[in-house]
Amino acid sequence: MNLDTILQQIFNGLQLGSIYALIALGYTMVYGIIRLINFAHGDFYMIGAYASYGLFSAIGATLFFGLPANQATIIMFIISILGSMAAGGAIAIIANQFAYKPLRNKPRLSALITAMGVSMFLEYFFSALPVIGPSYRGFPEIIKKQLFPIGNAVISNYFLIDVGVAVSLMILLTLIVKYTKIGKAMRAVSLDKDAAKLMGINIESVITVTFLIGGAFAGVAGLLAGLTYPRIYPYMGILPGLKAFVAAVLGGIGNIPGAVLGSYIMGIAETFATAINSLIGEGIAFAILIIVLLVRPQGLLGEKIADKV
Amino acid sequence: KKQSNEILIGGVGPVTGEAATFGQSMKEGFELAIEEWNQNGGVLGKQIKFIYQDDKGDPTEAATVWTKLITQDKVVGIVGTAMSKCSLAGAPISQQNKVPMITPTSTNPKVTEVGDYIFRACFIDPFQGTVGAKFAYENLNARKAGVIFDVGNDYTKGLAEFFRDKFTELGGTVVAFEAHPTGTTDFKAQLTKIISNKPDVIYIPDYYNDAGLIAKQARELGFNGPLVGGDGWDSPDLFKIGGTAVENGFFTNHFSKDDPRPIVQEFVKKYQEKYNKVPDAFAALAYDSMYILLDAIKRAGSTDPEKIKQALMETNINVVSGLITFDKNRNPVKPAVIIAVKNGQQVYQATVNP
Amino acid sequence: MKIPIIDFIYKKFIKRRMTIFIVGALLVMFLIILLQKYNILNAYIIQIINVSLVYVILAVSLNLINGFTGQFSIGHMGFAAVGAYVSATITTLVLKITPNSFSHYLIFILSLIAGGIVAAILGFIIGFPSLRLKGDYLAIVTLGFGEIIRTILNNIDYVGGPRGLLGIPKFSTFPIIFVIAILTIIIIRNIVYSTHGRALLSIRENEVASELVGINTTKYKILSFVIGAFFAGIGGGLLAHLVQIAHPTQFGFMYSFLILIMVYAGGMGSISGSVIAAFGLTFLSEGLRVGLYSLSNLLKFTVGDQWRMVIYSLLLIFIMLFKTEGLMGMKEIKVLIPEEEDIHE
Amino acid sequence: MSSVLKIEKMTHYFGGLRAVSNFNIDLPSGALWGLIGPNGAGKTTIFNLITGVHNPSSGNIIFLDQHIAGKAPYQIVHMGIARTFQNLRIFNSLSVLDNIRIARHYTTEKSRYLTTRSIESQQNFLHTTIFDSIFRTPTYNKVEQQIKEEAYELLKIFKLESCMYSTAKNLPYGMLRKLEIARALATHPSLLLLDEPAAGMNPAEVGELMELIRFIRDKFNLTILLIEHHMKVVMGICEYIKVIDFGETIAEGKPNEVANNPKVIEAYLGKGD
Amino acid sequence: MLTVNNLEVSYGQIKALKGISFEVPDKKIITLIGANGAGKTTTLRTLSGLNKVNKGSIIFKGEDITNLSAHDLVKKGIVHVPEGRRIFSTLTVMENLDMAAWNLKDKAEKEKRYQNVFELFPRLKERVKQLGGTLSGGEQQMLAVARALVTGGDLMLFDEPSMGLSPVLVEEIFDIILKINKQRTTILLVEQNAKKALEISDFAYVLEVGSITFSGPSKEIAENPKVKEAYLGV
Ligand SMILES: Nc1ncnc2c1ncn2[C@@H]1O[C@H](COP(=O)(O)OP(=O)(O)OP(=O)(O)O)[C@@H](O)[C@H]1O
Ligand SMILES: Nc1ncnc2c1ncn2[C@@H]1O[C@H](COP(=O)(O)OP(=O)(O)OP(=O)(O)O)[C@@H](O)[C@H]1O
Ligand SMILES: [Mg+2]
Ligand SMILES: [Mg+2]
Repeated sequence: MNLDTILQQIFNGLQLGSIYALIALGYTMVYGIIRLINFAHGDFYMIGAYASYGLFSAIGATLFFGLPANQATIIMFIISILGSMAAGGAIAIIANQFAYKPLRNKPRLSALITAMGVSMFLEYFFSALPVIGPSYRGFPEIIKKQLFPIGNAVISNYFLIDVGVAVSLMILLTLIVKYTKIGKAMRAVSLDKDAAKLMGINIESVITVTFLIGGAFAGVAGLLAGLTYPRIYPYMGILPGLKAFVAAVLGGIGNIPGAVLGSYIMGIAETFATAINSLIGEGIAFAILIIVLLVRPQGLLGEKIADKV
Repeated sequence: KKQSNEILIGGVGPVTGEAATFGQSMKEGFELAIEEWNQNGGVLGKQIKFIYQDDKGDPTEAATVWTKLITQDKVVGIVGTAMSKCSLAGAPISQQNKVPMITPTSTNPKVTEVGDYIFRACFIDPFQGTVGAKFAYENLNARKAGVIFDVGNDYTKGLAEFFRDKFTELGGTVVAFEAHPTGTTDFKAQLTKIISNKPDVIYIPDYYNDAGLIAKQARELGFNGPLVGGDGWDSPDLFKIGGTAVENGFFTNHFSKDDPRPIVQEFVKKYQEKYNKVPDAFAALAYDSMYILLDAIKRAGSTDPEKIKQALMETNINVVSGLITFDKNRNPVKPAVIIAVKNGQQVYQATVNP
Repeated sequence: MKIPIIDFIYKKFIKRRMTIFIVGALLVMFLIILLQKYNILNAYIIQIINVSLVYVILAVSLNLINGFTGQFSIGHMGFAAVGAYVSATITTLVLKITPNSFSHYLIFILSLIAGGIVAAILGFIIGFPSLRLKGDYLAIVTLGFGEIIRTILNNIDYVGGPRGLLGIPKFSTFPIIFVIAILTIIIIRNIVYSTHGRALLSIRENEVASELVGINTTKYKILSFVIGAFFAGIGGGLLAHLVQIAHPTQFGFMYSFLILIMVYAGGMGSISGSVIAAFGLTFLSEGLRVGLYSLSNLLKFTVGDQWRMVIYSLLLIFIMLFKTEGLMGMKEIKVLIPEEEDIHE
Repeated sequence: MSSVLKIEKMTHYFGGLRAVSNFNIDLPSGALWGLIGPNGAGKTTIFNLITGVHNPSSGNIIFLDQHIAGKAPYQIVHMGIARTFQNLRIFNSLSVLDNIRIARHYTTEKSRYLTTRSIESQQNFLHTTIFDSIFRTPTYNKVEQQIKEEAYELLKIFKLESCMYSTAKNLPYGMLRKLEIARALATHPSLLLLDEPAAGMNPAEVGELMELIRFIRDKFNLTILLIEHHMKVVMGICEYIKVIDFGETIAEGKPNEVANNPKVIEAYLGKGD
Repeated sequence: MLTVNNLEVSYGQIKALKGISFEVPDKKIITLIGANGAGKTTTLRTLSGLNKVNKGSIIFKGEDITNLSAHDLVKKGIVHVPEGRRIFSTLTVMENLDMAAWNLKDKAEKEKRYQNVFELFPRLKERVKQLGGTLSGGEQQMLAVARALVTGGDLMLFDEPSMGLSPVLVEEIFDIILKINKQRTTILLVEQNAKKALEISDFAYVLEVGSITFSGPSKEIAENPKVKEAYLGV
């Protein structure tokens, strides 16, 4: 590999990592607060993608007919972001309300199985639903794609959007969790639910907010993935969901910067492993993860939860 | 009892799971064919009843479904299924119970080798890969080719390997032979590597969904040369996903929608009327399979499996993908066409005889 | 009046729950064979039973790791893949035997065991991370391991790569699968209800305390992976010789998850729960197929097969909402619990 | 009297925090000593170091003439040290009987870490392998019977035999404390470490507990080291007391000496009664 | 202030409270003593809404509050210092207090309460930036009490505040409880250290396996021979 290729591969990895990061953040937040591996999280991402697809197909060009093209594009893009976030957040809240909340004080793994059920349901339901169906759909170019050469490597404006949105949402989330009241409450609830209740915190609303944020992030990831890899279908969430879960664990599950770091490492590891030997690239990527975890069993940024004797 | 005025045909396809879109197209092709036959009085004077079952793209499930159709529903013949691995799980059951089967799209040569009750309507891997290589070398004058394929899918891997072998044999070089895992959306790592080797052509024997994305990302990374693919490309969704990136693309296929033959025009028209979309390769091959099976039953004059099998061997029928006869391995003998992608349209380019 | 020897036999054998279990199982087996012979159960039902029994083996062996030892392995199908490929390589590629003589069946059984042993060796290797990693971190490693196995299989042309290993002879018949499933249940039950099994349970309950009452937790965690993997390997071998193809996608994480669902929906730490869930979920999935078809005939309107999995997943959610600890919880049906001996004081 | 446990210059750090510093003890056989000190003084940490949960940063731990620092916890148990925990660690969803039986387990396996004392107790047991379990061999049956009978004996001493088939988590707290001690004894220890056995007990129960501790020491021929905040217990049954603060020994001696030591009063006891 | 009628609570099959009734009068210290597993913690958890009531009722300031959720009860003025401190270990001391002030909208009031708490516990003031989990046992107990004071309420429930504390700290904690009571807060105290609890309280109830067996002014209870034998260990 020469330098240009390496540079290109780094860009490729960062772009992929950004999508993983947005999904992984939701995984990690939900896990942090209720210790649930929400396997349906990848499907919230799928729903985000369909929601923005639907929005664009419905209002697309017509609404902003009067406006100049670039302004209309920006408005449409913002609407799509909001729409995908709303859809992802809404489905997350619904899943929480009906499938996870009743199991709150039950063994942790029952909720895990329900999450798998929810995941299957969303996929199969969308695939069976006549208006959506199992077919692949091409995703519209909401924003016109532009390419910028950097040396012999190229990046697109989509690269900038993906990385930009992921990084800014991550910073926003970190600020929320660190400094706002609801953020501190999230941490408190994740540490000790009963104690949080005794402070007068309505823990169910805090959990709902967590699902909302997590779902919204997955939703916007769906939109970005749709733009970047313009093909959507009901099962599109399975693999990125799984990879994001792996990334979240790699970074130290429950840890927000960890999820982001884990995602970028996943993205780059995957890209380079594939570039080195595409036949067994995925295997190499997983092997790297296993080795990393063996060296740092609590994940990269995870705190060691010493079982204090 | 109820079978007295009905003939039961079983169909299998992936209706759920990652391959569900293929199962959906196949279903539409099957049902259109049955509708036409039933409107013309069915077969052997009876109406045709069709049971279409889901195999999820999973061999275990396929084996169960095959057993169900044969022992529970007692179908007289089976059309299906999409994936070779699933057809291979079903074929032994068909063979053992002597229920003829025709797979529309399973390209693995081994499928029909299971026994004399197993037929197929599509090309086998070696044929398309070889034709693609010849076309790239001779018609496109390519000397350096890059290949990208799905490591977890036998169809695309098969085509890729036969392409590589033929292309090298003709005197070209395959500068990069890159795989991608099933289900990914980001192919830039592989494409970056391929393009850095400056190929004249990239062979992408993937299904339209991946092919569209790969084309897009290849163009993005600065590749402007021709792209070549197989019949997996044949779908209107290729353009929806790939957009302008698939321009200057060519693929081997069973038929061309430009083909003036009435059956082709009729099929495309009826399909569009009924489903409000352009048929893809899966739909066309499913439609053909059903025609071949029903035609054999008609010629056999009975539902006796032995006779249907015999009739199938003697098939000589004009269907969407051409005039079909079977060779001794029960593979169809039919020409391939090369389709070019121009201005968002599929354009007939050439015919290659086997 | 009591005759000592008869009393002894009565107490040690006839009154035993295990005797009841084995006799019961044999009766069920012969009944099914009989019903099959007279075509009351058609090949379809037998096929579903066979598949369920394979899942029984996989779920019970995963339960040993997850339910009884309290580890969190989510890549169980990786072990099954190894078993499937090893045994099928022996029967199909190396020896090219067909099910037409007793000795071939014997070789088949040996090939299954070989597959189990290779899987167990991998279980031994995977057991090591479990010493350092807990819970979800361990889960990732087992998942990754399963995917690595799949990647490797995709790249070995000798066993077919992505085409799969084809033309496997159909050695897995109902009686063979049934007997192996019953043996698996008995062996795992005998391990769990023994002093060694209690060592496994104590790791689940409290690893630190377990170590501090003298249990070599390292050894027992690895042992649990080794035994679990062995039986998964056997299950995989049976599956390959039932479906007559071994394909890398058959052992992907989705299938590992299905086994996981069976373990938890049945109840973790309950062998009978795993058995019930393996049968229940398999029959549910096929039952819905038949049900939807009848419904379509009734309504004169096709309810496509795609709705089957929608209903299936909804039912799964409802099971977990209403039976939150799985169908059996930690309970066991009585015939599987050894009776407690009296204490001579 | 010979020494059972001898610790020399043991120091332990958690990151930068020195939890134990230069700790020494020489515990004679058959003794019943106390270890007291303010919260966070490092008492539990000392137990963790002795039992191999943590490895001391420096220093020697000698148990019955063998160096044990660096050995795994289970190996140390096999050598003959047992303990209880400050926060109960019961095998909650198992029966009371199983809790005890698990602690008996190692005696049925071949262990390389035996000392003279534990060899003796192990000789009473047959070895059993996993294959014995699978095939339910006569050895298996004998071993199970043996384990069960011994467990029953022990439960009787603690008056727990009536609930031996109940699930442990359904037992009241006081009984769980006793169960934990019984479980520790099931490992045939020669040294028993008790970490706040009276925590959460009311004075009446505490009195009972004191009796019990004395009784088991004599019955099982034990050496006992005990951590406790209940002054009544410490003053009532300990023959000798070590007081630590910030990981360092600040005083030691007979109960009344310690109780009147001004340093101890200031750091720990307070001026009250 | 608080009246409990015939309260029944169970965990699955196990009945932890079998119909207990008692009263907590305004501005007094009431203590609840009993053996391990008698149901003391369960009583407090039920009063603060962490456990569900099967039967019976709880009346607080004349209002039926049975089965209200915990966060609503906090608003009504019931605060609970739970067994085992339960501080937020990776939040700082200040953040722990901020959580306790969750429902306080009034900035000035919040400031006032923080000041009051720091006066009572100067050691906490020195440690506002320290993580809760790194505090010593005694400091954690102080933080737990401080949190309850910031949350503020008319009735404070204490569950074994002296558990696991060294004798000096035990003295300190009881002093603080008395101080809080003087600041016009009613207190319901659960203690294993029955002697101390009876010393500082006005009225006492004895709980045995889910039922109340004795009750009376603390002085009398302390003299009761049965109580003496069972709980004071004389
Ligand atoms: N695993 C650990 N990691 C980091 N620090 C620890 C760990 N275990 C204990 N500590 C710290 O070491 C010091 C001593 O703790 P230890 O538990 O030994 O106290 P203790 O004397 O038993 O107190 P108490 O009477 O409250 O139980 C404390 O500051 C504690 O926070
Ligand atoms: N979460 C729970 N699940 C099941 N049973 C419980 C639970 N919590 C308490 N119990 C049972 O309820 C009864 C009362 O327990 P509770 O904790 O109220 O006692 P307590 O008087 O506070 O005892 P202690 O002095 O030990 O704190 C006990 O028998 C206990 O085992
Ligand atoms: Mg301690
Ligand atoms: Mg309590």
